Amino acid sequence: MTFDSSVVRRDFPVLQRVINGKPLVYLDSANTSQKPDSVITAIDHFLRNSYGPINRSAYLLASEATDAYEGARAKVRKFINAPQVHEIVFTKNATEALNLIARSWGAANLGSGDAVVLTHMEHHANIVPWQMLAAEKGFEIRWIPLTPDGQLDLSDLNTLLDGAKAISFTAMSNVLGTITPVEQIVSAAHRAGAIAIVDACQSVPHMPTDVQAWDADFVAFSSHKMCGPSGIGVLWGRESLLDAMPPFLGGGNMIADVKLEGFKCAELPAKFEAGTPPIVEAVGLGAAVDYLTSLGMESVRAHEVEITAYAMRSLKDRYGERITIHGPTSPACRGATLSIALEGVHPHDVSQILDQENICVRAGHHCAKPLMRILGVTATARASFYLYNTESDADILTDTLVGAFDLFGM
Amino acid sequence: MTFDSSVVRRDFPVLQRVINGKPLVYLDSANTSQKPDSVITAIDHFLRNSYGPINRSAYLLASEATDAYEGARAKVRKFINAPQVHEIVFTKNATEALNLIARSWGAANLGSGDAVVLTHMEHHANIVPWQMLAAEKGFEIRWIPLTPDGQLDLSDLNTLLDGAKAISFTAMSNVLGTITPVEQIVSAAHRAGAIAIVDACQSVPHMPTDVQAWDADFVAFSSHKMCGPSGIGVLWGRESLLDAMPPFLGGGNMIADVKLEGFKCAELPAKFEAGTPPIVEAVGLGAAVDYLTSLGMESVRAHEVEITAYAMRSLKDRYGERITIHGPTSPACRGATLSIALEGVHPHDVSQILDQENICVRAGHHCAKPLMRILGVTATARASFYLYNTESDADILTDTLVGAFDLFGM
Amino acid sequence: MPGLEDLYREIILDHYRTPRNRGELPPPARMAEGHNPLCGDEIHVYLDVQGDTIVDVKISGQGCSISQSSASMMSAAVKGKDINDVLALVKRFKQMMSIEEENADTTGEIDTSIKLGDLEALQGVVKFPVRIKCATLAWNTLVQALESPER
Amino acid sequence: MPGLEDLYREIILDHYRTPRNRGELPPPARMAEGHNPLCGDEIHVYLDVQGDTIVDVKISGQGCSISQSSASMMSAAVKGKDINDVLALVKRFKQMMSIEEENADTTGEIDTSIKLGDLEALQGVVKFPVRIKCATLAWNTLVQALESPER
Ligand SMILES: Cc1ncc(COP(=O)(O)O)c(C=O)c1O
Ligand SMILES: Cc1ncc(COP(=O)(O)O)c(C=O)c1O
Repeated sequence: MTFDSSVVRRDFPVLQRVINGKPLVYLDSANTSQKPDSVITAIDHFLRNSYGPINRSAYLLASEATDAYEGARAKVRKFINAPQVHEIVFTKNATEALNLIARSWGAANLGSGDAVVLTHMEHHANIVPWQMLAAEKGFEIRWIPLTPDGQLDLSDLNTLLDGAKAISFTAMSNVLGTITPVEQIVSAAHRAGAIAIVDACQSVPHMPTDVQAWDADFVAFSSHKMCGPSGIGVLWGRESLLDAMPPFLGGGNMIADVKLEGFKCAELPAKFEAGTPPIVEAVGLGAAVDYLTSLGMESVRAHEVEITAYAMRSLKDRYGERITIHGPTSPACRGATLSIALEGVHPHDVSQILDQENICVRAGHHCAKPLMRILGVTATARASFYLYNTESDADILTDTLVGAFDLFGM
Repeated sequence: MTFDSSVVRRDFPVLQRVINGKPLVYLDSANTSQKPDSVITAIDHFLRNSYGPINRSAYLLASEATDAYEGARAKVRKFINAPQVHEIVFTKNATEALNLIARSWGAANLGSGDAVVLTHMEHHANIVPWQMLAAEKGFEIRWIPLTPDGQLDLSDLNTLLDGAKAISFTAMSNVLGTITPVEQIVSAAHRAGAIAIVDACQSVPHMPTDVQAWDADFVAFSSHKMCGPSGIGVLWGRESLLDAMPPFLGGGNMIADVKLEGFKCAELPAKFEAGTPPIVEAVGLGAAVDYLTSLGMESVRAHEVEITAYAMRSLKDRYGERITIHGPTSPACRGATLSIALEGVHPHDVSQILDQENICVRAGHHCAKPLMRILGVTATARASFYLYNTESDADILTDTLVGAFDLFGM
Repeated sequence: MPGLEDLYREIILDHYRTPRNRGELPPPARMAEGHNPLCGDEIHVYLDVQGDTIVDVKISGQGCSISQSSASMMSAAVKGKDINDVLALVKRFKQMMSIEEENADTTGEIDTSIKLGDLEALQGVVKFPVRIKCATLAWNTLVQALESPER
Repeated sequence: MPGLEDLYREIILDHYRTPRNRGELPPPARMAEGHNPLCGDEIHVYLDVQGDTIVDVKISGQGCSISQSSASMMSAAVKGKDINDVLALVKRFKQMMSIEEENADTTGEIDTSIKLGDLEALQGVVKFPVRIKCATLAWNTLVQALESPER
């Protein structure tokens, strides 16, 4: 059912790059993914042939551009199985989508005495907007803690949800790879009368998504992590919630009328898309959705489970206790993101040594400082695999780490 | 001193497109501009060779991408003669930049009893954010009216500024083409103790910009109107103001530290760039700045004065009183944006008829409904010229309008 | 102008130049305002409804040839008619404009035997998708006016 | 590992493995905390200053080999030294790291006669621009500590 990643790899121009005679081993897709030729070509072709405004002007270029932009929206709707196309709002990234929810839904619904539930494994994008709003509105932020193997500890979930108006949580940790039980958490939230917001940045690119099966209320993700261009993100929200929310940014396109005395909002999705949107970027995202769909998200997931299992096994076989892989041990309940700790070697030095062999991993806090504190580290070296990574990539990673132990081994 | 626009035109792939045997006459650049080959190629090349995250990870791709992204910031600084590179904040468009000012500077500085001064010719992007904030904070919005020939009527400027904390105004009207006296208004504002915010969306693409000569406090504009890609805009602000302002969107990159109890902001410009920024788009914008710089902004302006004079004269010679061109009559005090009214023909029908000859003009309210009401119309047909428009484009426009009079003439 | 004959039929231009039933009706006549936010077109529909009959109709507002002529033809087509017949006509007209109704199942069959008369001239608009909203603006506003109480 | 000899000199690895002056000083010793927000490195510098002399210095915190060894070498280089000599050394070190000081005019000449000793081993870092911030973290924190009051 899965595909041959060495064939898929050929679709990605950057990955053909050779530096100092060595291939590029790109293991930073949890950060941002590379783009296939079909996405790059779609962008290029659109800019050379059909670029125009998307306000349904009467002329041909404008209607071609409008169709391309709205066509991308329709593709995204289908990709995540959202009920309605006008529930798909294009933002600049997932961070803006999460801020939009906090600023618009949150500011209208949260006050002192209220509570919002987050988890200890959230990305800063799903923490800071709530902290900013809480400082203003005076509601409480409650935290779901972690189990020792990096899962959410849901034993007190109902207590945490008691009296909460919203829970906002990641579907997959960008540090630990943990896949969280989205449906279980959403249904607990709904039983408690809270809405459920899913940060799907790490899950949408890597596995099938069905927002209706999740029964979520809002879902946010970014194009650049799913083979699409930078500069565009997605917010999906339930129509009834989006309709009731005040606008977020004000300006052109989001209005039905403007007078000196005040304005009237446009209908969805325009209401939340103020100003000239990321037109070219939507076209690129649409092409990325097509690309992923052609491979099949079930296959993408299957490939990632395989390569994760392979990489984890190779690392453990080779280095045993001298290496720690944070998070769940079973590849079946995690994504292809491996945060590794080498005994006696700092993550920054690990990534420096890997860079010598053109292996791209990220060393740092991965925008999850609260989680770092809980793990008791200031940083991890994170190798994250995607559909274009092969067993050979994993082998090069495993082999090259020897150099780090050689240099720093005490 | 000016260039040959028929040569410049060849740099733009879309403009080579022929539909039904007819060339494309793109006269909607005030809405969004077309992109030269150098910009499209820069984007393509970056995506194929150097795409990566811009967080200064240790590996080569990441540092190439970071250099490209920060290099674009440096180019933009130079292009508008901003004092410092960290005063340049990349946003998703000018609309976000204006919302950022209102939401961050405005929310921290404006309350009931305060006033903000706008003008009757503002774009919705410079009206609605202030209306939204005023509804919350209770300050007053005051309006600078227009003279009959579409200039700002500054006779009561000092009275309007009396007690105001800010004035926010366009450097060039996107409907009338009016160039406003930025320096005069800024200095009046400063004398009154107000800050001055310039919506430079329509001026930056079309004439030299020097924010220090303006002595402005904030300046906002968009890449897509200046030969760059969609998905990125620019906010320039004085360091002292930006430093004192609270953050706007919360998330990754904009923090120095995050704990469960709260966060600390990063330094400028990261403080205002939450989440993964428009990386590819910045590279494209950098290439657009290079392109414009190579032509010379003085030359761009000179070309536009020439073609505006030519088009206005041709239209008047041919149609006399049957055609009205809104706004200033002298090409020297206006941009190349002509909002025209044909006796007895609705703008929407004008643009439909022009579309038959592949002439792209926009019919509508141009996101300036208050201005439309003052002009006493619901819409105008707007032909806007840019560096790639030739006298032949103006001729085709003039000739084709005959058809509108033939069909609808009473 | 070649290519535009389908859009700008003579009868459309006639209604644009000489709009029928132009004006306003004083209260208590029903009234609704329609806007096309993209192009700024505005239409006000006034209805004097007695029992089940639209006794009088007036149209005001500004807009392009398509929206104005559609409004004029609409006013001529509904004046003096029974509300139920008018609602059936609205449905038939929107079908011609290839507008799919949401909840099509629940709103029942479209009566294709209804004669459109002059209105058929607007069929050409379908080839210009951007203009469909112009053609349907008056009709949506009519339905709103029918649903409004007397003033 | 080929290519990395310039970065990871033996003396750097030695300071990383056996850091000098590791620990804390109790109040009233001065203290400052330095952060590298990109990689999460943290350094705390404690100073016991008597008159113009840094009588004692201690370092705590976590970080990569470059930041930790730079901190260790720095502590060895400043312990027992006059503050003015230390400030001159900071300037000289930053120059080696190719950091341009803002307001370079007003801060006076850099004394290139100052001997860097072991610290010269860090010169190779300049070829790895991402790591320059690691090497300078301890030094910036030192300056902060000098500017802090006693606790
Ligand atoms: C889990 C998670 N949430 C949110 C984000 C923020 O996404 P973006 O930076 O594209 O806004 C990221 C990626 O950085 C992420 O991994
Ligand atoms: C004068 C003016 N201000 C603001 C804007 C908004 O720019 P954007 O849509 O790129 O955010 C525009 C363009 O639409 C404009 O012409």
